[in-house]
Amino acid sequence: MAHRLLSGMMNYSDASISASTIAPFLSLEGVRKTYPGVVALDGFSMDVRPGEVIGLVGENGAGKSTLMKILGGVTTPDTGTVIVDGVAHDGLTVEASIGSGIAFVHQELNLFENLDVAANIFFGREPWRAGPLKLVDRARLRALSAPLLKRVGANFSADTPVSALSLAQQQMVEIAKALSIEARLVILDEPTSSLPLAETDKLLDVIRALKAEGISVIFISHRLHEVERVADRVVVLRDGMLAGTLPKNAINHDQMVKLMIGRLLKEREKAAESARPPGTVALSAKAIRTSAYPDRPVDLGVRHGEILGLAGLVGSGRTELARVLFGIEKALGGALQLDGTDLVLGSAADAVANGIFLVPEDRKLTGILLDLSIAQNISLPNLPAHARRFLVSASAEAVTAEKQKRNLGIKAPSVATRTGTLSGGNQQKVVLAKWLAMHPKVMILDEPTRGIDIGAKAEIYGLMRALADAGVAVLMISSDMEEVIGVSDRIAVMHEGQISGILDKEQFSQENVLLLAVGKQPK
Amino acid sequence: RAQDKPTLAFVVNGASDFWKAAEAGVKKAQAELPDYDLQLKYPEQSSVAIQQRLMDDLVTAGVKAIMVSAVDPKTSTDGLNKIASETALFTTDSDAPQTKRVAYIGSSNIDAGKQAAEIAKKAMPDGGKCLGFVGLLGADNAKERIEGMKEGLAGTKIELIDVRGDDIDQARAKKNVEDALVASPDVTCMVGFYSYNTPRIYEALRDAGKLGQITVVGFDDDPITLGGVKEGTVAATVVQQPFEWAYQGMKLMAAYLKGDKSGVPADGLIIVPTKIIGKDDVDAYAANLKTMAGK
Amino acid sequence: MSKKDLGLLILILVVGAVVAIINPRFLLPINLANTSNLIGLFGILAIGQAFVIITGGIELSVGSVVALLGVLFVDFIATRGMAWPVALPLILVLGGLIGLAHGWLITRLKLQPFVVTLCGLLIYRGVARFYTADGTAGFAFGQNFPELEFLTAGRSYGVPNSFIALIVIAIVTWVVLHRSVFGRYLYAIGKNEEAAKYSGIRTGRVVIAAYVICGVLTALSAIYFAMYTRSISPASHGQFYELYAIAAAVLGGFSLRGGEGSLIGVILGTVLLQELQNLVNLLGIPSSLNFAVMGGVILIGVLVDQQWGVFRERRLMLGAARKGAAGAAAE
Amino acid sequence: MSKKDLGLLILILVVGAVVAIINPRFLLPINLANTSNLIGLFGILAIGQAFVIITGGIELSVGSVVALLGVLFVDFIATRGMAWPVALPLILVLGGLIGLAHGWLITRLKLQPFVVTLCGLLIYRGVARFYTADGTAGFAFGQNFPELEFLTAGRSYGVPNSFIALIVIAIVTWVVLHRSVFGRYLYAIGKNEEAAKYSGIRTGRVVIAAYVICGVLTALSAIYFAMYTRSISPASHGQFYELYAIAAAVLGGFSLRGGEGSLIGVILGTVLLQELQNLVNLLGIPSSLNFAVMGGVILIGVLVDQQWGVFRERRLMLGAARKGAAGAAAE
Ligand SMILES: Nc1ncnc2c1ncn2[C@@H]1O[C@H](COP(=O)(O)OP(=O)(O)OP(=O)(O)O)[C@@H](O)[C@H]1O
Ligand SMILES: Nc1ncnc2c1ncn2[C@@H]1O[C@H](COP(=O)(O)OP(=O)(O)OP(=O)(O)O)[C@@H](O)[C@H]1O
Ligand SMILES: [Mg+2]
Ligand SMILES: [Mg+2]
Repeated sequence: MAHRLLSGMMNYSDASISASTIAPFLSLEGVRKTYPGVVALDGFSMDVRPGEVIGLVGENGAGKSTLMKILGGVTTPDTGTVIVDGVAHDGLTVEASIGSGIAFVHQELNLFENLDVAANIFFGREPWRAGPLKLVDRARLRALSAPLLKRVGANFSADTPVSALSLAQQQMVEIAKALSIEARLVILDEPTSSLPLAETDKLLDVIRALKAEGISVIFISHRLHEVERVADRVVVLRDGMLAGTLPKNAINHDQMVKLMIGRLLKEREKAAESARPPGTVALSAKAIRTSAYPDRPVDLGVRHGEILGLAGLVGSGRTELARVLFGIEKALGGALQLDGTDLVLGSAADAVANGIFLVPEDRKLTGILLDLSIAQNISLPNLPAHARRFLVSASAEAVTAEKQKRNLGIKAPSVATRTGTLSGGNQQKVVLAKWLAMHPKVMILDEPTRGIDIGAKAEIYGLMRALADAGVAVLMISSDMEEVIGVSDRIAVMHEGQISGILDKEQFSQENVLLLAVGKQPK
Repeated sequence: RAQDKPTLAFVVNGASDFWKAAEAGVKKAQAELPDYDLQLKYPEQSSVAIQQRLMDDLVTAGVKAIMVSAVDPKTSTDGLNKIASETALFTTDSDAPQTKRVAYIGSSNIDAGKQAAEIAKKAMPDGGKCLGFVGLLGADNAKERIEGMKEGLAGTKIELIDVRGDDIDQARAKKNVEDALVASPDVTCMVGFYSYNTPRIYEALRDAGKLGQITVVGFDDDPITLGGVKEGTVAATVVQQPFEWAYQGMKLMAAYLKGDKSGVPADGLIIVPTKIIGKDDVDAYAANLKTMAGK
Repeated sequence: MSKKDLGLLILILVVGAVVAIINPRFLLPINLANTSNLIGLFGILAIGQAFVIITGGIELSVGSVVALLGVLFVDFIATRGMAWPVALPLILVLGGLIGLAHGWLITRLKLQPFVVTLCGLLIYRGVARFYTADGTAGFAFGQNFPELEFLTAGRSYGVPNSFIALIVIAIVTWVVLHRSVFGRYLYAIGKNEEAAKYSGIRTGRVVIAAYVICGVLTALSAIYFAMYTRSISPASHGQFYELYAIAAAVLGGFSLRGGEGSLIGVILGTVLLQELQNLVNLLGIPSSLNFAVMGGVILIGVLVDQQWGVFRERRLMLGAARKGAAGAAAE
Repeated sequence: MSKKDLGLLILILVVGAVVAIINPRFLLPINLANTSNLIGLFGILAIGQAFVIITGGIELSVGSVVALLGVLFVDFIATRGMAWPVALPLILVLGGLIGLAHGWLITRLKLQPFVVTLCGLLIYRGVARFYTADGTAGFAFGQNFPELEFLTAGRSYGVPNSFIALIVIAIVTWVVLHRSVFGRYLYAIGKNEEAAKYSGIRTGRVVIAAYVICGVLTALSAIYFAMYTRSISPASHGQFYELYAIAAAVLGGFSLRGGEGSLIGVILGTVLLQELQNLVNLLGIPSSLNFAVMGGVILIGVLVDQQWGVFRERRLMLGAARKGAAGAAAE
């Protein structure tokens, strides 16, 4: 427990001293981690100094999450050392990591649906009353949770069951949890991937506040502008190796991209302009009511050949609408029409049969089957087409999958690789690939670039545009303002379960989207 | 309803065809005892706890007298005494002499085992090796029958070399016979100690084409067993008379409740002897069974 | 008390009222005492099972453990002359060790709970039968243990002491499950073991502790059962008791996926099951239908609970919709 | 054949060799035929169970269904004089309907498979016992059905026809499980039902189909069992057969979490279990140890398999690390 002693002696309150002169809180030396067929990290080294905000960027599968998992004690490196407060470890355990003051928001959420928010925030560190049974001090638990929730800008109370929260709200709970630890280093692995603008701003403020308290932060994001705004130093990973470090004054978008992918992107992550005038309405919702907002009917139509962006604040009901349009959930009322004819969806299978596809927001749970191979995931929705007389043809599956792997640039040893071993971004590409291999009429994408790197984002935007140009109606739900404005042909904005307005191209502005999102009229 | 007539219950030790004859006996007694409500109760499992509970509930429901075939009479003394203190308790099938039961009516399993030995001795004057099959090796009736048979065979050239249990799983009962034919080719006689064991022996032998080559000694009166006896492929079977237990038992209880204790002998034992049914008696026995069942 | 538990309680009372009307002897103190005695015995089993089910596990060996430990207990005090104040804790420790072994196999060697405890079901019964050579373990005539018998099969003010034991155990375990840090970990592990591990919880230890608690409670109830029947034929004693315990937990709102259920629920589930058995006997329903009645009621209970949940959700939504519509009209 | 299946096969052969050395009569054609007959009966049950387990479900009512349908079949043809070519398909349809009911309750009313089939276990046995008023259903002496008996209990060239039926069923179901679209859906649902639904699979129908298949196969094996024992006491017939079926599947590498397991595995699992039962009899081991032997072998089998998996994974990882290091050095 030597590092415990050292940490007691360290005085890291004077963050004013130039960062480079302070001994690092933590450093990694020559860390290497391999998985069968993959080298995730290849002799990587870096330091983290007290009170420093490090932006960690890199393409999907570059090894960012692996690196953080090593710091969190969830995995151990094959070789290399982790040095905390001058004490070298071959690998940390979860307990050692938490004991050293490392707080970790995992890329994939880790909450307990059957407990309430407060219990989740202090899970594993419950305040308890003295006694043999260690009874939880519930009053104190609630009292301690409330300010944390306020700090992350949550609009729900500490005794809400987590099962009632949307994905974004759950992410806020995760962040509050990290803040609750008397942490010296907070690791945020893509905390903003499903957070809309206002909440993202709050988070960036929180990061700045942490820094002011002398707490270090490692911030992983594929939204480079966020990194630009908050990082003191940017570390770029490429193929498990250090591609470069950018000091505060050298942090800019193009530099980061160049280090990440080895070249400059010609066009920034933006879709090309529409090549054709929008066609007739493909899928339309008439007075559809969903269980999230049973009293709020939604009217919306997506046209052939357009990308309709759907913006809104957390919990505005977009995901719920998408689930109804895809037949997963029954509408409480209203009607759907596809190309002018009435459409009744009893299940997702009906939607798929009608050419309506959904890329869901929670890929781990609903997007893909982690235990199946890439090829099996891609063929799953269209299996009869890959079969002869009821018997699945593995070669037909491989052909389809190879084609998609090439087109989307899925990074994997082969199409027979288990999707569970892919990085988050590559998993997302597999979800897309399975629908692209079929012929969509309407493509609904719920946060399609959640956790996707900048290069792949550009590719996905290109794909969406190509789909639209081929006459597909694309409905893109997104909480990323730049994306919504950069990609859409029209933007519909949801506010508390209703469409508060639809913007045409000439009305596009961040301000207008935000005004509609809070229920006001645009300028 | 049930309350206006005193109820007498006959509680068996588990669901088995064996008790169908007792049901007929209860029925016949009921016809002669219109002032009583007679019931025959099966516990849903052959276990002490469940039978005990069944009797507790019967007492609660106001039953005036119970005749029970206790699952495990030797060690259930206290439980049976508790019932005996609340109602008139009789035992049947296997006795619990240490309890405060009024009387026992039934046969002696030891004697039944000895009769089985008689059958074997008669069928195999030159001696031989016997293998037994039974449902529950640990049950009292099984142990007593085996013991009786061993006693009866003592000093002869016939030997009961092993008894295989099957936990009342009929598929296993049959497989045990099949396996025995393989494992012990020198066996010349097989004994089915429970009512279903003899038919399983019969069928396994038939499938193996060994009917008639191996002496079969049976217990009870399963139709297949009786058929085998008639055919000559089963040497003979030892039958108990549950019909009589139930019929006589019910009448005894009714009389006892009226205050007439003359039917209870001093030692409290009313033995209805077991009988050997051989080829010559089988037709008459089967006919009698039929009339008893009222078919 | 949750809505779910309340529903179950109402069901129990309604069934009781109907039975009492048909046969008023149902309410005789002696009948209530007999039934609550069995509620005590099965309730202790069911609470043990609940601890395991909460973690998403299952303990199928309960019935066989009741047989094995019952045989050992009776053998120790009746045949080997061990003093019962020695034998009793010894049996509890043995129960704990069985739980420890199961928990160890499940958490350290990563075997599935169903598999481990299924093997336990087979092995312990086999060992029990072998131990007595398929005979019966029981007390000799006149062998008495007054204090032990008072504690296990006796009554205080007409209430069976086994039932009192259940109440005490239920209160303690309620606090543990619903108010303590350990209980919270159990629920969390049941829902998402991976996440609990990431939070630095030694999930292995917590799960092992759950199996040990189950083992100890099962051992305790094995002693109660042994003193109730006073005779144990290891081939059949305790058979299917795991199903009773699981059924009680499920009726009480536990999910076999883990992370759900309340202690009050499991007790009420036990009460309902015993009430049903009592009813079959009291109303003169053929005992062959006993199982069918039990199965039917569990199914209906679970179904009603499930459909009631759906119905309430829908009504809530409709209510909201109407309110919303009214609000909109007023604007 | 997977590594797992191969390991099981080797285990079967080794146990067989040891038994044959101790008692050479083990290899007598008649013994092999007797044992393969039971392998046939239990194998059909286990395959049915496998279909359900693949989806992450479980079917606990198997034993009771074997009793109920067996009673009905014997009653139909022996007592009611129904022609067996009518009764046989009727029973299969009844089995299918039971499966349909279970599947419907599970998928449409969202009840847990464990709960639904546990209730089935209780209800069907109760109904069977009630149907015969706790008596035995059996054939009268000399009642014969030559064709039916040939098909169910007869032999062709010394091989029991039940075993041949198993082989045919195994081949068909192997293709269905491992090569067909339906089979892929089953695995996908077992791995992640939600994601399968989001891929446009009608998961409800697929799961129902799995339960129906299980029901029909169980019905078929109920007929085989009825013709084997020729007499059915509904209180005990088929008791615990669900455990045999589940144990066979688990031994054969099925995970009760769903989505894992191969058909060859479940057949080998059945073979091993029957070999063990045969061994107990042939080696003269006390019958009371039958269960204990079975439990012990399953536990050891699963343990070895598990530890072997861990070992192989570790070796693979080390291999990868070493290769990686060598590659790095070469650069
Ligand atoms: N458990 C595992 N088994 C096998 N391979 C793995 C495993 N976890 C990660 N990998 C591989 O290691 C590499 C690095 O993955 P990692 O998750 O660290 O990427 P990342 O930089 O976080 O990407 P993203 O931005 O997409 O989240 C990837 O190629 C991935 O496929
Ligand atoms: N399973 C659920 N149970 C209860 N409430 C839910 C559930 N899922 C969503 N909600 C609630 O429904 C509302 C709409 O959620 P939805 O996920 O559709 O919003 P969204 O606009 O997609 O927001 P997000 O950006 O969070 O995905 C939210 O208030 C959310 O809390
Ligand atoms: Mg990542
Ligand atoms: Mg959403």
